[in-house]
Amino acid sequence: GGGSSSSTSGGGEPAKGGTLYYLTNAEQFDQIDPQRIYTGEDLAFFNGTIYRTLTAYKFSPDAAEGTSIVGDLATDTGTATNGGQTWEFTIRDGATFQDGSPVTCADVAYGTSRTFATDVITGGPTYAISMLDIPTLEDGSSAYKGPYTGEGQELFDKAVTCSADGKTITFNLSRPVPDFNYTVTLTAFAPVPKASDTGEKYGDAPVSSGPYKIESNKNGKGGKMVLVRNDKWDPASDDYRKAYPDTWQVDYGLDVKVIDQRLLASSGNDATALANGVEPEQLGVIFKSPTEVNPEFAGRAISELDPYVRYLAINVQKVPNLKIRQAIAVALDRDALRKNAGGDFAGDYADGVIKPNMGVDYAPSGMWETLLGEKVADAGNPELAKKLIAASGEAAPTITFDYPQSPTADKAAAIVVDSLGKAGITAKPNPIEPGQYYGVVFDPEKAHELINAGWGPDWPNASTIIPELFTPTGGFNLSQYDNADFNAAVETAKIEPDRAKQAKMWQDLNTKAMADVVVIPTRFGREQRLVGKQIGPVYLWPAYGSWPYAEMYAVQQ
Amino acid sequence: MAGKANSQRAFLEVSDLSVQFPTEDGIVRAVDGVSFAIERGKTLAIVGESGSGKSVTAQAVMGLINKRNADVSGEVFFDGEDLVAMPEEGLRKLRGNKMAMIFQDPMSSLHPFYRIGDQLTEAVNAHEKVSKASARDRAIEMLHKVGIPAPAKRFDDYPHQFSGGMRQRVMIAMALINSPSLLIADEPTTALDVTVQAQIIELISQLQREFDTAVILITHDLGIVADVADEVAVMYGARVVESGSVDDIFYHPQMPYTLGLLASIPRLNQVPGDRLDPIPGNPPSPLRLPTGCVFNPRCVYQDRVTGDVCQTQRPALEDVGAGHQVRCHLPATERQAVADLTLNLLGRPSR
Amino acid sequence: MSAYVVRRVISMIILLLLLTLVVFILFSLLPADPARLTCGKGCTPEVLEANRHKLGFDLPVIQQYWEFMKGLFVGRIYAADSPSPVVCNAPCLGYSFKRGEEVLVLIKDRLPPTIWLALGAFFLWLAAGISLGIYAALRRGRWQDKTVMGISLAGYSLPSFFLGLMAIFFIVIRLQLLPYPSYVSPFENPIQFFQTMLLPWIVLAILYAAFYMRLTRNQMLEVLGDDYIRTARAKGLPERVVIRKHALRAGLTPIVTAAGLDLAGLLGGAIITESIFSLPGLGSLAVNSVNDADLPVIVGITLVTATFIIVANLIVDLLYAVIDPRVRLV
Amino acid sequence: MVKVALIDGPDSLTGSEVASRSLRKIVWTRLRRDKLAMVCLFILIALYLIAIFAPVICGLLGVDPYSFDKESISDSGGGPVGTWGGISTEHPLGVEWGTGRDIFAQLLYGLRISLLIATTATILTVFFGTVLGIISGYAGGKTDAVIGRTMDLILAFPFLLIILAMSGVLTQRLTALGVPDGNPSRITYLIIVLSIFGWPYLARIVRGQVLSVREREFVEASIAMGASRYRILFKEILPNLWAPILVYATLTLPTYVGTEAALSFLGVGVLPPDTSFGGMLGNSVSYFSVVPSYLFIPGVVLVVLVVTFNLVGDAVRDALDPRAGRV
Amino acid sequence: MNESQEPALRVTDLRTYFPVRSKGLFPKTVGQVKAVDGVSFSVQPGQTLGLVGESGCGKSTTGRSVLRLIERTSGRIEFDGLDVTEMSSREMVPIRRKAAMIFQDPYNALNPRHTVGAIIGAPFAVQGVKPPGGVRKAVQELMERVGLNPEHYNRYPAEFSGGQRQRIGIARAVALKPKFIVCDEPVSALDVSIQAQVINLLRDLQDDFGIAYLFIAHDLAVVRQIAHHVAVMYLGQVMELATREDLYSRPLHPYTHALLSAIPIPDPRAQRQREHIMLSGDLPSPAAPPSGCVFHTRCFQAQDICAVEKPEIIEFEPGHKVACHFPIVEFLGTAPITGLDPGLTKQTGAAGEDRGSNDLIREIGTDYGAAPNTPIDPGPAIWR
Ligand SMILES: Nc1ncnc2c1ncn2[C@@H]1O[C@H](COP(=O)(O)OP(=O)(O)OP(=O)(O)O)[C@@H](O)[C@H]1O
Ligand SMILES: Nc1ncnc2c1ncn2[C@@H]1O[C@H](COP(=O)(O)OP(=O)(O)OP(=O)(O)O)[C@@H](O)[C@H]1O
Ligand SMILES: [Mg+2]
Ligand SMILES: [Mg+2]
Repeated sequence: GGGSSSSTSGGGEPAKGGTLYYLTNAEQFDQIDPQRIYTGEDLAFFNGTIYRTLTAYKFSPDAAEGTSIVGDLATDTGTATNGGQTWEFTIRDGATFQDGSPVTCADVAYGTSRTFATDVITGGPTYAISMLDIPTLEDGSSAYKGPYTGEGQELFDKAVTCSADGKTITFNLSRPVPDFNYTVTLTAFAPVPKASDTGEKYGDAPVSSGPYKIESNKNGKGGKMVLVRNDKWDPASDDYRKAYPDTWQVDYGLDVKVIDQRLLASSGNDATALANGVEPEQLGVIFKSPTEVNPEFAGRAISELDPYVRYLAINVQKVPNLKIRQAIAVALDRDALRKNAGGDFAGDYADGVIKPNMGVDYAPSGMWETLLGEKVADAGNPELAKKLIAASGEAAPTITFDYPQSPTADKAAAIVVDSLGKAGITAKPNPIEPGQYYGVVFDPEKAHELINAGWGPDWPNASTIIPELFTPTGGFNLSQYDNADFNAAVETAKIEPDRAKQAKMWQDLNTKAMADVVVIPTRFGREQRLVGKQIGPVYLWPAYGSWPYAEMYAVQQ
Repeated sequence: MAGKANSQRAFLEVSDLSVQFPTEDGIVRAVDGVSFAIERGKTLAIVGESGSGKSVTAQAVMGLINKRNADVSGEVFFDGEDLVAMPEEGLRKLRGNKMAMIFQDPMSSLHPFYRIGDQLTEAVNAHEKVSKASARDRAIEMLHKVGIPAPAKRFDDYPHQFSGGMRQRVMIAMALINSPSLLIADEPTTALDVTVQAQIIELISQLQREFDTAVILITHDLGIVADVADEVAVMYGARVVESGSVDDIFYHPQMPYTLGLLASIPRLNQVPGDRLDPIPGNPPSPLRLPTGCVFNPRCVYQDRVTGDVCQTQRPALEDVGAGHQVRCHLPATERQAVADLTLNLLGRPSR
Repeated sequence: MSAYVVRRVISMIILLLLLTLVVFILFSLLPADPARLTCGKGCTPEVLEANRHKLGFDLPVIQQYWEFMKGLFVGRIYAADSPSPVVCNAPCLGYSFKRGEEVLVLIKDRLPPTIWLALGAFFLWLAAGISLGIYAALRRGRWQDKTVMGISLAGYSLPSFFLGLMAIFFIVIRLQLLPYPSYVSPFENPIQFFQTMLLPWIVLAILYAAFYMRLTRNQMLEVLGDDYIRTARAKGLPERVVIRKHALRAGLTPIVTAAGLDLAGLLGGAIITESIFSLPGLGSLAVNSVNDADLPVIVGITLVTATFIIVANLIVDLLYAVIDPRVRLV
Repeated sequence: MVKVALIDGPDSLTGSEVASRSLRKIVWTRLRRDKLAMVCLFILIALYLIAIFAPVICGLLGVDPYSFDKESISDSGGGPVGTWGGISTEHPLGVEWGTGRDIFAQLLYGLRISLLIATTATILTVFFGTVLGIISGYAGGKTDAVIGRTMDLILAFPFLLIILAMSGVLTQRLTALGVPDGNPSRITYLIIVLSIFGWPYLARIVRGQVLSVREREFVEASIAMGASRYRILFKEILPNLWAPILVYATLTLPTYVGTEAALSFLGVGVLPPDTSFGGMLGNSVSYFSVVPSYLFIPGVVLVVLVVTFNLVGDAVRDALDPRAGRV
Repeated sequence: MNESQEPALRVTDLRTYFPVRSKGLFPKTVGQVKAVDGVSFSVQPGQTLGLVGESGCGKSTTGRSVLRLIERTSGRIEFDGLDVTEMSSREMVPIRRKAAMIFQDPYNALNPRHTVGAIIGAPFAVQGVKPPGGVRKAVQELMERVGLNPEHYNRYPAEFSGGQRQRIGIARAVALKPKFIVCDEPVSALDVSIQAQVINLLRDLQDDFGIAYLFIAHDLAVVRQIAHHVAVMYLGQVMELATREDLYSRPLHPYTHALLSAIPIPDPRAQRQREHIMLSGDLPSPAAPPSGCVFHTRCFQAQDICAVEKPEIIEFEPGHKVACHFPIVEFLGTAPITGLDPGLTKQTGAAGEDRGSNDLIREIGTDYGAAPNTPIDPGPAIWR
């Protein structure tokens, strides 16, 4: 993968004890309910602290190792039978909830079943629904309606079964899913004790199975979440988590500038504070170059490729003409966009939606070399775009660019407008309040031709990218792309048990989508982070593009 | 009287008082060399048209002209002390104590937010350390004196609960509460009805007798002057143009302006329905007082003066009899003739 | 008097009802689908529909309004027909699914910083504004007057965000006199509280004091020309008493009006100041909710703020009667 | 002396040297005496001219606010190359972080937009405030009550919040109504909301004035002549309201410049690639500890604009103050 | 006076009440101010009716109601025999050519934002009248007529003195040669020296154009110089209505007596010797007028019945109406109220002799020439 680590560990030896501070601009976690968590950093944080999952990613800065899995709640990474259509996991001895009761197969099954209550448990990944062998109704929804109504419970109980001793859980899938053991790294498959389930409000007082438990949580600016040790957690049952600090404290709603200032100063408690981002104006202070940290911040800062690909989705329903889509892609000044985002610091030019740090699934798509007829410069080629428009048989289009409003995004929009304008394409910027953004662009009636977006895989398999982005059943198909051949190829790839073959298939599909200019990839994102002086290890965990929370410690004084 | 340097000073003696206001449009000469004098127990009336400087004169005497935005010069001897030269603190001690003032508009002269009683006792406390109770007693007694029925009850009322006449009585009570020896009443009845006016004028005279106060009564109503004044000063264009005893002014006026004034007032003892005899023209602006005699643009007698002295020379205040002074260029004989003519017209005996 | 208050309260309530209705209609126009926002990455139409139903957004606006009003008095249960209904107790200002919290609770949480900010600034600006205003009036036309008016001019010419950013740049970043502002409760750490509130207080106070200086000065000039002031001087009162007791009290009414309404407005959150100094008050809650299209919160804040203003109006009117005995509340 | 009684002819005028008292002349003569105001007026006119001719000026200087100068910004981080935000002969006030667009040109174009919005919104505010204020004050009764309650309602709204919240949808509605998409509808939106939330203040003032003016006897005189309501409202009363209206307008304009800047700062400004002062200041937030000129340049221009407007407004107010000069 | 002629104005039993409203969202009428309460009078063409009374007694309200500037509560108003009471404001427009108004405050009555030319020309514009030679010429002629310099056509009211402004108002009022003008205290705000100029002007205009005036004033001395008939008002009601001669020489109503005696005469000797009737107290509020005779609370003649029964206005003698239970008849032919300059009194002839002669001295005597010491029934009033 791209981001060779500029610094891998902080200075000093790990020590037990102390408090680690997590400073964030957010006023709350999106979700705390395990079945509803769906963002990388949150998955990493809660998986590292309170929710154990059947399997989990290894801790390593290395792209390959850091995206490989080990058993966590399960004794190993599971056993597939039936061509990958049936998966079996054995639950470890000694794993308990914070009340001391043992974690059983039933708890995992119950947790999984909650995903089906789509009217209560919203927002989380829906892999359980799409993969488990439960029939769908005519309207496309599952015949099982979750544990609250109990409708279709027998169907679920058939799909997910427990052994008599409660130690072994079996998932019966509707199709082969060769990497289902990766799927269960998601906390959506984490155990929930049925007795403690409060439905919608479970996130307010979730039951921990990890080394920490929530002592208090107060959302909003000035609010904080405090995690203290879960004394019922048995280290012997968990060789995955190190659980060094005594306490974790999340400080919500801090101004990004404040976070930077505090981390730069790193005084007092801030010495053991971390955050996940640095404002552009501080980059020059912390880094010599995108790959080199200034000496005074050595061991405290990282600049790594993150898991995300930034792209502009083209709504193919609104721009059906391929030549026009090509023209848009060709005209776009990706160089200016990248500069605006921070140049080298912002990442590398992207040629598809699969990123090099995905490992086997990545291969250059050749998008900017050959796919568009000729090599396209990073700064765009308005002349070629004009030619493409001429060849399209249509007039130069007028398109609208949807993006979540922010000062930087405004400038990016200006670049889009300007560079497309040079090719005769009229682009109109349409800034949308960030919080409302996806609400708008997912509505086919409200979304426009060009949509700003970014995507990271749920686990290191392009099965969490290509189908999501480019098929009608995908959850993130902003392009409204619906190509029968493509869909069929995706289905085949999904169930291909041979990982190498599957990778090749994903690579081809990636290239195909680029050739069809369904999206214009602009950047393989890179991100910079800074921590306090006495915290380690400092590396970006490739699994989620996050801190390796379960390994982190306060340096011994 | 005024101007006689070595004579005994009167109780209040104003000499050569001038007040100028620098304004955006130029310097306003509101009062220009005014002199007069008054003894205790006597009433001096100052009459004149609107804007002739009556109020400013009174305020200058009281030291109420803000010296920051006005030039005050001349002398005001009050009981032997020069008020013009006196520092503000000294003046403050005199104001409301040895000298008091009541104003034209009783509606707005009382503070609308404070109780009548508090406003009265405040006047007491400003000059004397007395207990609350005795200040209150004095205030109630004073209210009683000015004819407020049930004063103890009205003590706690607010000004808006009083009628205009009542408020003016309160003002008088407030002015007299520290038994001043000088009371300046600036058009105290202009805003009131005739029937109430009569009551107020009567009240002032009555109290004047009781306290042996010197009263300066400012008015433009010659009827009131005739009613109560001992001495009269006629002001026109920021100057005193004629002064003397009330009989001098009414029966032996010497200045054409005084004559014109007397002739132009409709009187109840005049032929009904007859034409009136107005003074032609309009009063001068204090911004641009005419050169020479301030009255010359309106004076119909100036052709009786030889030369253009009326237009060029400011006439001096001239003694024409015991305490009777006139500011006019007309030769003495002409003045007398003119006065006789007018008085005949008015049906009054000439001298 | 009490009849007056009752009548005023009734008309207040009517005004608030109207206001809520307008707010509902206005916000029903918003493009973002609130249901979509609570439905994460893998959202399906049926989930969307279910969410919409749960949140009550499938109802016609007027009915949503009705539900809302009912909730205020008897509380409200969202998704009553679902297995996990969300109960919002009376008075229910709504429930933010985005934040998983009752709007009332959210607002209550955010109120303290806003109140501290508003009160601190309020006292500062009143003290500075009124005293400087009087000072300028008494020295009308002279250099002191011109200086004060110059300051005032600068005060109301400077946009608050510019002033705030300048303050941060010079005082925090360059001179490092104060830490980078981040709110702590005064009960937790009074010193840090003052350190962080100082700049926002001053910035807000400068903005408002500018206006109060002018207002006070103009009022004083007006009142000082009034007849009863002349009366007070003629009584021989010391100038200090004339100014403080007679002139100031008489000129107070517009100042009280302005102060009451301004304070009420601020209690609704100082959006810009709060966001510049990252204070966790109502204003920043408002902005965040707008960004998140968190409708119930926006509606709640709008109502709370409007209530502050309307109540302040009433209080100001009642204060009039205290200040000015001529005012009869009928 | 019979002559006394007969003289009754034309009077000599007093104070005839006082300049003719038309409103315009009063204001103008008094303003001319105020040196500071004249300087400010001059600056203002200059600013308007600069705004109107911004493209020409930028053309002459060879800068424009839209073109990206990638050479002028660093490849790492996107910051401007050189000190003080990249001030150079090419870019007199430096370049924008991340794009290399010229700050000077942005400033001129921002001025254009600010002045356009503030001026138009002021005109609308004054129009609605005046008309509704006059109607409310003169008609009284139910009309007055309806307008009055509407004003109460509007004044009770946390308007910044509403403007923020409604910007997207209302801009779309405007587009649907035929206002051209993009900046025209955004600018229209700003103008409309500023006017909607602005008119009640003026209407209150006007109403109060009407209440007092209509009690003046010349109105009654006009009725006694048989004048129509139109004549009374617009020929008799309105001319007496110009003073407060003018004062309000001159003081509202700078407020709107500031408000528009604040709204842009909060993200409800004009669309990229255009920008206004507020937008520039908003952008500066991320960088100003490194490049303070991003904060100072638009900030200072904004302050100069607002201060000069306010000074002129003050001077107009003083010039129209009936008590002025009465010390 | 030609009684058979249709009066220029006839007012019958005019009442104008102002509702007293509470403030707030739902205002209620909580009372009434009976500003004018049953007033009747008429004015003959070319004649002047003086209307006097204290402040707030309803003079202006009467004047305004007559011109239909405020809505009356009841009563009948006729111009030139034409009943205008029920006319709509549109129907009133042509009528307004015949009736004009002059106001008290010479500044307020002129729009400060209009030039003199525009102000005086307004009646032409409003009524759509095109005078021969154009409006400007007509206006300048009017200006000349009222004694203004026609060159000042383009000046603003503020550039004129009070007297001149009043002339502007007069010029405006007479512009369309009305038959009838309501003059609401046209000289009260003027300095004495100017007051006389304006009164003379009004009289000259009356002589020239034959205009009838309703002349409102609070100063009985002024009214005496201009009015042919005088009505005395108190609390919205006419107390006494008579010819000038009758009213000043033989006042019947105690209130008229009090008013006359309260006016100080600018003649020190006469003034010193006058008897003064001092009314106690102030004018009661018209919102809560006293029962019975509204004057009884201040009347020195009052007896029990006065508090109970309201005296109707009756024609006590031909052309002399009074509303009083106890009119002061015994003073007829004497001058109980005013003392006169002793010097003058000596020359006075018998009462009533030679009235109308132009002999100034005798004329004065006719009014007040009697022994100053005639006893007066002592009432509750203060006597001097
Ligand atoms: N503070 C001031 N500044 C400027 N001019 C002033 C001031 N006070 C009074 N004047 C002017 O001085 C002149 C005299 O005013 P003053 O009040 O003494 O007149 P007055 O004789 O009392 O008139 P009135 O009968 O109307 O009360 C007037 O023209 C007035 O405008
Ligand atoms: N529009 C109105 N609403 C309510 N009351 C009114 C109104 N106009 C006049 N009044 C009341 O009616 C009574 C008579 O008023 P009016 O103005 O006719 O008196 P006036 O005799 O003209 O007095 P002045 O001499 O003061 O002009 C007064 O008590 C007054 O307060
Ligand atoms: Mg005066
Ligand atoms: Mg009147």
